[in-house]
Amino acid sequence: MEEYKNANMRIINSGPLAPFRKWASKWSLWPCHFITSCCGVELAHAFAAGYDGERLGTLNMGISRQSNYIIIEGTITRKMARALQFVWGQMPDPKFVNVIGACGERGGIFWNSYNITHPSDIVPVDFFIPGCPITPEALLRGVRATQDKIVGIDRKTIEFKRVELPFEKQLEERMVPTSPKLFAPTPLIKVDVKREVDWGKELEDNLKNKLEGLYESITITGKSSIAIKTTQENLKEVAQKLREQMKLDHVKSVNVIEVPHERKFIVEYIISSYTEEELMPVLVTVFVEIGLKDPKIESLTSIWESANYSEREMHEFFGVLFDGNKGMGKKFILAPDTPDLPLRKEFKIPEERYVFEKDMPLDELMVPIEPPKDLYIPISEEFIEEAYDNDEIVVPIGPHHAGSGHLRVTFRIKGDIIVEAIPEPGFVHRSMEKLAENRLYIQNVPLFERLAINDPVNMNLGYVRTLENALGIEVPERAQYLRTIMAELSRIEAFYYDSGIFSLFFGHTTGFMYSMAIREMVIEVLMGMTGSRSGPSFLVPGGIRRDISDDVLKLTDNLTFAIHKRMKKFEDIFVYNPVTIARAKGVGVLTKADAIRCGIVGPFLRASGVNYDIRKIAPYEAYDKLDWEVTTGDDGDCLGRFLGRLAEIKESVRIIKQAVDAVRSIKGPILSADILGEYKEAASDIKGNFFRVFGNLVLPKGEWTTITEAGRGTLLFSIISDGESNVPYRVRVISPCWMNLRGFMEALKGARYADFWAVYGSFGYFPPEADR
Amino acid sequence: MIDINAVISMMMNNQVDIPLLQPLLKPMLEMPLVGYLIALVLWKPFFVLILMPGFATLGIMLLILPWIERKMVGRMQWRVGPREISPHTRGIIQLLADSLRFLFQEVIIHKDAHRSYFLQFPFLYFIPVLLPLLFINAGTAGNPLVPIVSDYGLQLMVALICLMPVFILGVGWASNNRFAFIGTVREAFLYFAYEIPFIIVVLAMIVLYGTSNTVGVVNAQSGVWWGIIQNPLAALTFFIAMVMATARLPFEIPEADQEVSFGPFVEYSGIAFGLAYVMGYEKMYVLSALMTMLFLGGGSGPVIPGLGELSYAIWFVLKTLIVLVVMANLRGVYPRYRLDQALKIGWGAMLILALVAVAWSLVMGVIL
Amino acid sequence: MKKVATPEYDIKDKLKYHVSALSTAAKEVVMPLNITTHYPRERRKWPDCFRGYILFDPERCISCFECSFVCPANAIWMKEAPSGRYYPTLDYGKCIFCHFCVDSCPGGALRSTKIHDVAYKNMDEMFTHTEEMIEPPEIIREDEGYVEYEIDKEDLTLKRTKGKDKLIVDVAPSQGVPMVSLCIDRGSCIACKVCEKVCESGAVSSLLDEAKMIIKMKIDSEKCTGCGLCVKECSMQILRLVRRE
Amino acid sequence: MRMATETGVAIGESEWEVKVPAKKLKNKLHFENLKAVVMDTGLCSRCLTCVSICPSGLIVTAEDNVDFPDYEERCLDCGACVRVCPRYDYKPLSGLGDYIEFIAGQSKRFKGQDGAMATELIVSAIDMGMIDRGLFVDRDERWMTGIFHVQDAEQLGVLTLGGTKYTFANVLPELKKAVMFTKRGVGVVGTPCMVSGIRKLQQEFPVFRERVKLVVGLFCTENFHYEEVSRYLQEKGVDFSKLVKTDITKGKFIATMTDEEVKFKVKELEEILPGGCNVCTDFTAVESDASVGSVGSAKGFSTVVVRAENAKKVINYIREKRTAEFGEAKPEELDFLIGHKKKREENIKRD
Repeated sequence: MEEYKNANMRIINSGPLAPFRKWASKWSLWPCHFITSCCGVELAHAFAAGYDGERLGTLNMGISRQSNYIIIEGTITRKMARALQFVWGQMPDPKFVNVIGACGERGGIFWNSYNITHPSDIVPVDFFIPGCPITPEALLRGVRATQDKIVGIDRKTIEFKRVELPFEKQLEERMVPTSPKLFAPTPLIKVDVKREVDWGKELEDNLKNKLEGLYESITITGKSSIAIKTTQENLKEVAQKLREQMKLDHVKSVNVIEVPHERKFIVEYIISSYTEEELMPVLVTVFVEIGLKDPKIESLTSIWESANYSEREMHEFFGVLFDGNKGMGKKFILAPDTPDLPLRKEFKIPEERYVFEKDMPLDELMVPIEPPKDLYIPISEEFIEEAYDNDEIVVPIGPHHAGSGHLRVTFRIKGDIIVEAIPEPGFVHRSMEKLAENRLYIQNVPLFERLAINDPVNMNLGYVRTLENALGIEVPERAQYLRTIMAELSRIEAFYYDSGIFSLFFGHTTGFMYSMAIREMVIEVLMGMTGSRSGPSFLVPGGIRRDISDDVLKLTDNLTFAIHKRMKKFEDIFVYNPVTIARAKGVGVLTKADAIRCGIVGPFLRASGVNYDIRKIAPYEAYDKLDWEVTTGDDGDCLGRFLGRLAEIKESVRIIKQAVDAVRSIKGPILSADILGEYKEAASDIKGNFFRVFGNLVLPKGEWTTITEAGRGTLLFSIISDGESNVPYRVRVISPCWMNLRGFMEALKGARYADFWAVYGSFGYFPPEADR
Repeated sequence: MIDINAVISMMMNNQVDIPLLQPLLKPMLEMPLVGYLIALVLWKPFFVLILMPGFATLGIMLLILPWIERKMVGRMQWRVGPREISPHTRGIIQLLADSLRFLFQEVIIHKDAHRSYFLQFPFLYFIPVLLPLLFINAGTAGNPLVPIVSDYGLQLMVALICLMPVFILGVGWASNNRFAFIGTVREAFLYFAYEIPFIIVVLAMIVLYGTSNTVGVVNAQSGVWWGIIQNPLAALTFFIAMVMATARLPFEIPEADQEVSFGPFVEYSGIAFGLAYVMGYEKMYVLSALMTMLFLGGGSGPVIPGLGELSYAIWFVLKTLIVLVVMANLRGVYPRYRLDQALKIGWGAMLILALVAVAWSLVMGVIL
Repeated sequence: MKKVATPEYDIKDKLKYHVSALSTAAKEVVMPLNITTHYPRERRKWPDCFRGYILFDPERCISCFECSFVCPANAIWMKEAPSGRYYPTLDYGKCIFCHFCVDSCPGGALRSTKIHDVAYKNMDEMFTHTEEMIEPPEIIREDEGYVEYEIDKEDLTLKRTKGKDKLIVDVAPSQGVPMVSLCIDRGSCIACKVCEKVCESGAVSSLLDEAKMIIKMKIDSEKCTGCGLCVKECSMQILRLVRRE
Repeated sequence: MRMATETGVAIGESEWEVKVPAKKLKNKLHFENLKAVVMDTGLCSRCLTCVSICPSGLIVTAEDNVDFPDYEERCLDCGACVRVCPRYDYKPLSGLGDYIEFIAGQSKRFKGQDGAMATELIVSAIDMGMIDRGLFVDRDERWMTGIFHVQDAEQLGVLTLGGTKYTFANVLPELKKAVMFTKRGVGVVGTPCMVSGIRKLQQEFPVFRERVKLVVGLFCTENFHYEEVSRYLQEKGVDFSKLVKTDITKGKFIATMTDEEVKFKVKELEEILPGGCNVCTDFTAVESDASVGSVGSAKGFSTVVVRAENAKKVINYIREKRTAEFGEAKPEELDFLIGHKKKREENIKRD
């Protein structure tokens, strides 16, 4: 690696024209932005109106041949590592590499994931920029450092002053404490723990009649959640009945729980309904227990298409064979060289270390990872053969492509029409579910925030609410309102990121810049509240970390007025631009039936005409106290999806305005006393007691499932706790984008090649969120 | 054998006269060789073709225009564009740095490419770009500034311009890459979509002016009766056709970088890409020059005292620049049409407009 | 419930919207709503609560390991100082700036700065020893001024000020609830002295009385910092943290 | 563990005294005492009481022998191991012991070796809320033993829980964990040596007194090291993958496999008999709350010797819930084995 770097510098310094070479290279670093993960969001800001990296002559290119500079944004998964090798190899010399974000350095929060690699093992990295995610200023600092390096200025960007530590009385040689994590021995795992709630009697009876003799037990496991235990043989029939007679028309989550000491898998489908008004908030869990040896179960894809990809995922993670699903036995999310069945309990990931021994070599700080050697061809030969026989061409898009983030879609195109689109997610699969099983409950708060760093608060809220439901904690009113404000701000952020990408996909850079400028305003406010641009791990079980001052609330209030001016301009120049309308209208139509069948969620579902918004049907935080409306549409095409979200954002602004007005008059604690226990002083600011309050959370026994309306739709967290360990036994995350992927592919059928980007943008597909 | 004096006198009789420089030039012209040189430089055809608005101006344009574009689009987008390289001159030398960097960078020719063509086409491309300038008339009614006076000037120019896409097709074919192919095919489709209205419009103007001699064309737009006023429809169609022909947004379909990542040029790197990158701008320049000549009255404008005929050339370049800037700034306003939509526009609206323009010209021709 | 319909454009609307788009663009060219921060020459002024690089104050540290335990990225490893006590080291190659550690620190030994724009040449530099975390570090400052985003009811405006923005904010160090460790079941004590060995403040002491063959265990509640390590480590789980009266 | 998050903890004391056991060999570590007195003299029954209590957690079982690698520097010398070792000053127990009730029982819920009464007792105790978890010995397909914390009758669906395993299991170390995790109490099934180990723990430490609520002993002739017995059985032609259950009846060792049965005299096993068992005279787990075994009752039934009140409660609970049916058991049938084990007293070398 070192010699590569030197080689580049040698090229720069060679020949009589060296001064020109240096000058030219310095001022014309064109990054082939290697969007891999969260940090891509901040990169967008660094090159958008807020900071405008183009001032420094760095023009974002996105095509490897013409660029001479890679900015690697965060996690490089085992799949992505191959793309990285490709892209770096295709760039003409001399070329330079920066890594931004902790994930790309020593792994960051994903340091012990089974699916990441270290870019420094793959390409010669010139500069590492810390942060998670980094700030745009830090990114530009990296650019400056590279420029300095090119012209031969060698200076450290940060100089630490060493101060000798005070000598005190010598304590004699002592023991070091052990890990704070507690794993209960042979825990008892039950997904249907009965709970006494005054709900669901008639539903229970109804189910009992409908499923006469097909179920083993039907248990009410909490408010609006009910569990049906059945057998392998009856599963399909049960599903059939539920689908036809109960109108439970989509699968929210497919989950497998391995209980090695009981030699069994628990396979559960969490299903719900989009058509039955009163069943909408209900989560029905259908589960079976199957043996550990060659586990096999009948796939329910034929009944619920929405289960398709999740089944494939579970098959890949646990080796459970879903008989009848086409994707069995194929790689879907994982790379060929990631360990098999990674979510099995016997597969262990590196443990935390808390003590830095004397004169320990520094490379022990990093988990050694073998970078992938082989280069990996996704498309099967016969697939190509077949395509050519039918006089179609095969076009793979991504993972590194100016127009697709880190998703690979393989098209079969006849003329200009897409015949078939085969998705290949998993380029940002950072194995969150596995990591969560090995961390304290509170440590998972920042982890799950990294699902979608451009919609951080909602991700945060989803997880925290799950913990609160499990612990039965009531959040103080002031905190509720503040959380609502933040969640809506984050919703706006999410939308404007997506619309920026949407307009960029249409080659409309102005729309992108305007969106990012509006995000910049929102971020300013969020930063005032939380202290972090886009990684505020600010929500904690029971409330928020600290109270928010009135002048920040004033700022928020101003924002709700000021934002409209720039939104208007954005609409004038992009949204209602005739070309945009022409490109997006009537393209990628998802009919209501299709939308439900594919189980898509959130604004995209509403755009297809389903009135389903969790904030209304199962209100949380302060949403039921505020006056707002759900927005739906009937067209279900790209434009409908986009305008629907736009209208939703205007509602969000309304919500924020009301919430700010309300919260000013509400004084009081922002952390609930139930969770604080005896640390009552922390009621308005957790500072100083964080670990003592949250460090040893233990959830009650059973499964805890909560759905939240995130920026892009339903976010489902399902935590299985054994009631004794202070780490979750299993966490299942179903992110909106993951659920939307199926519908996304459905919408592509019959569209034109160029429409892929319209559909992509209209779904706001954010791969890190989908791949988890 | 050629009589050198005859040649010199021929030149001397056809000089660009710049009153300001006369006192300076007089003595120089007396001198031997230097005199010949000056004579050559100031010889109208040579001056127009090589200096202004010819190759030299084109070269400067290629360096300045992208900068102007980036700065103006930057302003449009609430940011600043290139700056830090020379803060006080607002980073005007940014393009110099870029082109130098391209020059010094490795040129990769991947093993599947058709090596010779892959390298030749970007260079060959200059021929159809530069030849049309032979017939450009930068002068005004009465005193033309034109290298070659030909009765078929316009036809020749159009013919040469219509040659350009062939080279782009060649480029795409040579680089033998999936995206290059797609981009090339798109280019080919567009080609027919815009060429026909384009030619018809030029035809309309020929009908209107009653001549296809570039001198005659400019003469026909004396005073304020510019072509754009005589036949606005034609002007509009011509402009749209121009935007399509140079693949600018909203018609940046062949080299849509999100969709086909620079289409034909996807495999080009280093100076080869540098050339491919300026292709578009060269074409823009030539077409804008043509538009200036056809619709904006060539170099007509108030004589700048002291510059004499040179001022016409300056007006001409200024008008061209305005057209260029307007074209460039469309990038900030419009997204990209889909291919089929662009074709629809080309074969539908534009063709109709063009035909209407012809009719209009006929009517005008009858009236006048 | 609000229905959103996608607009139907006829030729008239098309023209209208073409014009509006063009005019908007033209307006922006003439008088742009520029919001750019010219970074190397000027910085954005972050709020004081901004979570950046972390400083450490050994005087206030009680070596409770809580920062290390709570760190989601396991970036904080405790290192033994010459005095025999354990102090945190921070690896910016892992740190995600969630500042759980800062919020956890019961003694307020960790505090935040607004430093965040740093680029390292190699990863070894990213590991920060305890000695380096005490004094605020020097970073390259090319800025002559700073920009503040001011959002009023109309619009976002940029307020530019000459001079360098102060990156080291002085906030009052936090103080956790004072706790003390006590034994709640003397009978089950096996006098393994783990509590003594793990105690960072030397509050736990044991004294062997040869004659009576007994060990006197003692927790000096004056010295006890309530770090809770003994409570955590006691193999019989007979110690508890309770509020200091 | 549950640090200060749990509220209302009793305010404890900051000064207390702990008595340390006297050392037989002075100026030696306590563990060295233990080693000299118990392990080296072959008294160690591998009940692992020392392992369970050692605060350093470094006493391990290497090849089924209790060992403490580099104890010279690692040992904390607290003497806990000495305090709890049942064989440190060994008073061999024998006979039937005193009991309240002597009955035969057969569980209706569980299928075990015989009556599966040990399982029934623990599970009923869980059902009646006396305890919230019971420790069972589990085995993998290679008959390696592991400990299973049963918290719910459903978990007994794991078939490998029932049935006798004639190899040692680390019950007591797990008992420590269980005691730390439990909220109501722990029930445990163990061999006589383990039972006396537990009793020792209970008399030394209140924690165990409070939290170990039910101790079910098993009739035990002897127990084997896994390594040796597996080697031996494989020589005898026993295929572990097909092994269903092992049993000793009428002085015969019977290994039942899916297809065949291997029988041989127990006497032959004497050669691999561990030293600890060689000096063990307790057949009926005299100190337990209730002892369970096959001997002394009809086929399909298991003998239950109820010795303590809490066990009696459980039996009554079972009676009223009718989860098991009871029959007659004959104490005299035990006499042979009791006598057989009593003979081992002379193996104890007194010094």
